[in-house]
Amino acid sequence: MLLTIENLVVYYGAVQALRGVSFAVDRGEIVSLIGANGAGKSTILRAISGIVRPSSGSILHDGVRIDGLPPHRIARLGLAHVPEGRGVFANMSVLENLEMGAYARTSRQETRETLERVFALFPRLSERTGQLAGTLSGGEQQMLAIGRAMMQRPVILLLDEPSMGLSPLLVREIFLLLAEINRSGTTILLVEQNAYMALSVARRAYVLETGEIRIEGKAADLRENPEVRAAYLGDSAG
Amino acid sequence: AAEAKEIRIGLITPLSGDVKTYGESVKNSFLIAVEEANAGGGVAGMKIDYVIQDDRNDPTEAANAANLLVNRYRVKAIIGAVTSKASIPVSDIIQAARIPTLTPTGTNPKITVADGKRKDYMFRSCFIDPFQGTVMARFSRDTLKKKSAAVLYDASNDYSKGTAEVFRDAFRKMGGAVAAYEAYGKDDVDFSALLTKVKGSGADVLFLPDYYSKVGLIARQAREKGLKVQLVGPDGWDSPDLVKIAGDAIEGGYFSNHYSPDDERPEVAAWVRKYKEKHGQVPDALGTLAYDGTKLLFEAIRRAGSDDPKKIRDALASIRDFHGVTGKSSLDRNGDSVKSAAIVKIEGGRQKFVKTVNP
Amino acid sequence: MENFLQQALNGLQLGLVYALIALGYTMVYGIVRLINFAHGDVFMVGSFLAFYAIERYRLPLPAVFAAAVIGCGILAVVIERVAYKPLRNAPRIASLITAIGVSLFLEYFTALHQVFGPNYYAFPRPFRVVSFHAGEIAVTNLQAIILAVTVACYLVLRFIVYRTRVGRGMRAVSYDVVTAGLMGVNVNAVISFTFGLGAALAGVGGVLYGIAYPQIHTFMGIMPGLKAFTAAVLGGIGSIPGAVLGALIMGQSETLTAAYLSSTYRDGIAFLILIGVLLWKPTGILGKPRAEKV
Amino acid sequence: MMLEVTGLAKRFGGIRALDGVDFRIDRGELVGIIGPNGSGKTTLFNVITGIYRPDRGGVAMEGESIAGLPPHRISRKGIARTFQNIRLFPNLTVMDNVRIAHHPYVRYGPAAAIFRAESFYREERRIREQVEEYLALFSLQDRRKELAKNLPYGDQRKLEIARALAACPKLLLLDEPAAGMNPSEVRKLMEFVLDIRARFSLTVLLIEHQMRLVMGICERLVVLDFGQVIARGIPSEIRKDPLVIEAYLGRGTSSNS
Amino acid sequence: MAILDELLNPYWIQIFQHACVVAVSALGLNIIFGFTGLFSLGHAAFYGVGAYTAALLMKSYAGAYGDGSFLASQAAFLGSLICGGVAAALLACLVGLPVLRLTSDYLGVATLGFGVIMKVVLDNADAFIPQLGGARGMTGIARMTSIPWAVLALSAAVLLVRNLVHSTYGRVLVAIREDETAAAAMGIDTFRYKVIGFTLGCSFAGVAGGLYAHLYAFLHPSSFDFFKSFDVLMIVVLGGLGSMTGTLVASFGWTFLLEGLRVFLPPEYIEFRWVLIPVLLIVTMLLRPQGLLGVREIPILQSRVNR
Ligand SMILES: Nc1ncnc2c1ncn2[C@@H]1O[C@H](COP(=O)(O)OP(=O)(O)OP(=O)(O)O)[C@@H](O)[C@H]1O
Ligand SMILES: Nc1ncnc2c1ncn2[C@@H]1O[C@H](COP(=O)(O)OP(=O)(O)OP(=O)(O)O)[C@@H](O)[C@H]1O
Ligand SMILES: [Mg+2]
Ligand SMILES: [Mg+2]
Repeated sequence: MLLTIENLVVYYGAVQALRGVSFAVDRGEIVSLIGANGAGKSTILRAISGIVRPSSGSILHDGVRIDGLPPHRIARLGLAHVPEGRGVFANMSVLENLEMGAYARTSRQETRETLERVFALFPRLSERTGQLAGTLSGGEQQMLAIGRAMMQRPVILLLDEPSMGLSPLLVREIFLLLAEINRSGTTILLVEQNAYMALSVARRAYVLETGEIRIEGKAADLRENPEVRAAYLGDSAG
Repeated sequence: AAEAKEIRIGLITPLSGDVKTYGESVKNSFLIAVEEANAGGGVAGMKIDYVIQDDRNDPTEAANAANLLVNRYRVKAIIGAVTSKASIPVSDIIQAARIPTLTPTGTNPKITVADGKRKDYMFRSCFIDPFQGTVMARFSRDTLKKKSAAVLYDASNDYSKGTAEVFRDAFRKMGGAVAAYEAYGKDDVDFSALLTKVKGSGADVLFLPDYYSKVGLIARQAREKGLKVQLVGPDGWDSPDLVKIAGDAIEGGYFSNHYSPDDERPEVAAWVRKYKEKHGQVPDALGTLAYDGTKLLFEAIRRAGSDDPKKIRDALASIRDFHGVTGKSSLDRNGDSVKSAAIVKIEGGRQKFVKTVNP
Repeated sequence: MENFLQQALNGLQLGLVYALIALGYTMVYGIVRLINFAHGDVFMVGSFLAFYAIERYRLPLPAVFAAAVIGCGILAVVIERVAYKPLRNAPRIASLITAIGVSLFLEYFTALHQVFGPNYYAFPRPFRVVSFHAGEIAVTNLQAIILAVTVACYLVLRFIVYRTRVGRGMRAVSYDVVTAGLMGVNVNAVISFTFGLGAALAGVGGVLYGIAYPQIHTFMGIMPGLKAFTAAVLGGIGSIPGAVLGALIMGQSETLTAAYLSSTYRDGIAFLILIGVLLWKPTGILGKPRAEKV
Repeated sequence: MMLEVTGLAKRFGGIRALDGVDFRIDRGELVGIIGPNGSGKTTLFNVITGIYRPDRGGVAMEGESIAGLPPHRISRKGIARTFQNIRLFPNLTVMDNVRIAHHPYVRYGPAAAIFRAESFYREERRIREQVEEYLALFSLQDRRKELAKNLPYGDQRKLEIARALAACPKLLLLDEPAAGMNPSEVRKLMEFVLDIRARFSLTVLLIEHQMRLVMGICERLVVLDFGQVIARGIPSEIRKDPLVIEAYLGRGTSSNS
Repeated sequence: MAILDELLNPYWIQIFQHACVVAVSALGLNIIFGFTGLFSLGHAAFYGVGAYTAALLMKSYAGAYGDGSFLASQAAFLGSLICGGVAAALLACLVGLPVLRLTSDYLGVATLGFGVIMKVVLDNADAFIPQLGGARGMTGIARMTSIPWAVLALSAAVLLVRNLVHSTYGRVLVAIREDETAAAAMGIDTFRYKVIGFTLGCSFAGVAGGLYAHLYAFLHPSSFDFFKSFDVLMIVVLGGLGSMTGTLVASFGWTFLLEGLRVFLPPEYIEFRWVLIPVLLIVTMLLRPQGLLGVREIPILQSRVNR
């Protein structure tokens, strides 16, 4: 297993956001986490990337414990996190944002190549290299955030609601893109509200409810699960 | 044996903040005077007990300190405060409480007389602003034969401002011209603009009424600007550090002082020796004034022969021709000291006594 | 006219010293959004370190600079760790208050006899100041040195911030601490480095200031600190050229006010200019407004 | 006629965020605005509500021009809105968030407040009852004392709408109300929007990317691209419009998203 | 008995009055900064304007009324306090109209600048009105402030803030602090209310200044410089922004701490007083970054209509 989470418990002050979550992601997989608002999905990603400290439990990357490490150390291990709300550097230009993605990388050659690939995937970004990221539209910012994460050339990509606020066209493009990124060897852990998409792109999925994993299984199976259909796919029949 | 009687007196002085250094020389000198008195069996048969309070050179804190001394420690007399802006609020409080108080160094006339009313429990053992200004104006005009004067002063410091005004008016009255009269702020360190102005004004004497730390800076910058005027000033110049800060830029300057450390009188030599022994340096003017002031108060207590504040006050008011380190002084109707000034020249990096001027 | 040029030259000298302090303010503010009121006092410590280096240990000038730079750098890093870092996630005003606390502490603590002492000390000149005359105008070697050192510091700083990796990290941290961490930026190291660098410049400023206005005491940092901070805001806080520009304007406004109006009004006029500029450009002359999309 | 926008233009530096937008909405309509990311939808709201001044063009509310007025004046003409990235008063209670929006309708002066005149108590009681009504509508009554920032995301969205309603608008602008909601939550939201429209006789203009919601409840759509209107009409037509498919919907099954 | 004796000592009574005065001024800053979110670093300037105005009026005209009877002089005092408040408010309005267009730290710097300018004006005030004394300070002020006055002023201030805060007007101020754009979109004329909040808070400072002048009977420009603005700011933040109880606790705590150290610090350590104070300040802030009381209030200061 590339990423193993065991019994993760996280508190925000007095609020318990995670109540002992365990799951694993294998190398090369796309795994989805779905769940209602406030279920704790983002918290899991934040704990993995070191932004919040779990109060108990462990996180293993390639068999090595990484919980407790500061975010920059985890990032340098090859985990890239596209946070909720995108987290673009508002007062840096688009190009500078992308360069920030390559902050921890040393090969210039490699960086240039990745940049070209990002521009090929998001032509809009290549048109706007000089614009301040804070003035981009919501969708443009999402592209930038994903592009920037790609600049990190991650082993594992942690994505928090990448489709939020995007046009239908872009949503599809982004999911196609995720599949492609995945094919080229990057493991993806995806948090998503758009359960249709999440379950169609992922191989396996976990359903989270109030800080606990309620259901897990193959994505295809979950799509047929009546409970999931009723609660997360808005299936009135279910 | 019967319990020795004690008299408790207070000291208000800045022991923190940016004039802490003055406050400490006052405290040191005060303690020497107290020690001497107690070693000599006390004053009028009473041991001196004391309480020291910090005023941080802040009027509110000074008032609180005075209140504390008067109401909580029930002192019978107070020395303080050091600066005028701290002494004025103190004077109001002790006047209301009828506790005789003597400021050794506060020069603002309003400390003893405000709005035409004499605060009859308040006294001072130093010159008031007008005196030194007049002395140095006359010296510049009559002895140095200068025709045109420039004055630089600190507008936020009443000692500086008051002395400057008096000098200006006196110098004019004596037929001199005042070619430049410029103010600066308390925290200024760059005087080049003012000095460039002075240079352009053609003045042949520059009056610098301020403490040595500022004067040193100004003198130094004046020299670097190529300014060649006679420098003169008041007692604020008195400190061994002046020459250290100003270097040879201050060479040849004259200032008025209460005394000169190389004055031949034995009191002076004894005082300087004693202070040096205890604190490793020559006492500055404020310290010496505080020593004299404290002794003056003790003299009054001795004459009163009691710890009754009213009697001490009356005794203070009647003191004439008190011999202190800083010379002979009397307290006038307003409780202010009337005393002679010494004119001192800086020569070869040392202070040299020139002459005495009487009021 | 000559008089005016001479005054302008005086103003330049003052402005350049302010610039060194202002750069530290602007960097720290730019990165952690903290008005580091203790910066002026770090500058004071720099002066005192130089004072001891010269007076007591008789070090040569480069070593004097080194002592001040290193001493201030370490002090600032310690201050950051103790008083600011624990409050990084607290409301911003909390660290402003600790900054005021640190400032008071440095002033009053160093005034103790066990530390620097309360006196006004004469700062020994490590070299003779000589003036050269061009017509009526006098230029000193000191002014030349101040100009050279300040320009050099400015260039080095620009290089670090815009051309190096740690500089990029600094800018990323300035925009979003959390995301910067996700990019692999060691946030704590970068913030410490920023404080250290800012303080190092203040150290240089402390030495030059001591040489130029050779009298030091433990409360000496307050006014230059305040003026430099004002200069940084005037130029657009967070902007490196802005800090220098603001400082130069500040130096000129003070000197020219003293020359042609009255020295008592120099602070007043300086702040009037500040308010005027802010009303015209609410984020300072070269300051960029933070982009906020509604 | 509720709202009429004519030739509206707004640039940011070199970017033409709005480039001659025209449309009108009649009383009681529910109109959707769609368009690719960055096509100017939010900017349109910002210009209508006075947060930005238009460079050119007019905005008329019930026949009266409001272009260039400050936001609070426009709000008082009966326009309320929500924000794409929620902007509640985070450290205020749920109750207070809603009460504030009612401020322009409060009928007691500062003196009455300071001296606690009878009118103060009367009015406060009235406001309170009204606010309770809004909260009940959104099932937020039990959370009335909680701080807004401590609410779950979905409740924050609801609270923002409640707050907008408390400003007693005639025209309600919703900027991506369903963002971050899962499909089943979106369904509930749709019913809800229809419900409040009827209950408060509102005219609603909404921006949304979730086609389910847009196609499900909007009576008319306006499609923006590069700051220009590229299509308008009823949903079933828009869905087939080649320009819209090209720029926005893409050529896939549209039922999924 | 001994304790009572100690507490009734005129010294502590004076400090108590001072604490009341500080609290009134701090409540004003709490309106400005705590409730409305306007970062003001110039509060002491308005305190000073109130102090000088009240003192000047009382000094110039009290002769006409003051010598008459006790009641007449008290009435004159009340009048001069109100004038002090009004003068500070007028100036605040004048300054606020341009300056309140600035936001956050820039506003702080501009108000700081105003404080510095005001200090320069006070230092040179004797040039226009000799009675103000300029840098030499103003003397000859009657000691009118007494326990009843101090307590009365503080109670009035507390009551006013409490009633205002728990009304629609108070909620508006807080909304502006929380999100100005959203508040404007809700139909609130944010600029107008910012000016009102600022002016109101400064008028508190003005009244407090008047009380201060007649408590200490001496005014000096250095009592109103920017350091004093920091003092009030520290009090408000220490107590907890937006908490009236906190402001009261911190005002009294701060004043009594400063003075208490005089009495309780061993004499050989007097010079450590001002070393200890910043240390205590830093430690308190580190332990309670949200202020001593956060946003909590004692019951009588809570809103009744809210429950
Ligand atoms: N900074 C915080 N402080 C306090 N509580 C928090 C904080 N962040 C999250 N929470 C709480 O923790 C719980 C889990 O939050 P989290 O953001 O992980 O949910 P989520 O599943 O990502 O929801 P969403 O779909 O809305 O993004 C929620 O109850 C939330 O209110
Ligand atoms: N304040 C601003 N400064 C500069 N450019 C801006 C600003 N606001 C918006 N823009 C630009 O204007 C264009 C339109 O932005 P807008 O936010 O209106 O798009 P949108 O249609 O709401 O997109 P989305 O659906 O992604 O929210 C974008 O290209 C954006 O970058
Ligand atoms: Mg989330
Ligand atoms: Mg938008």
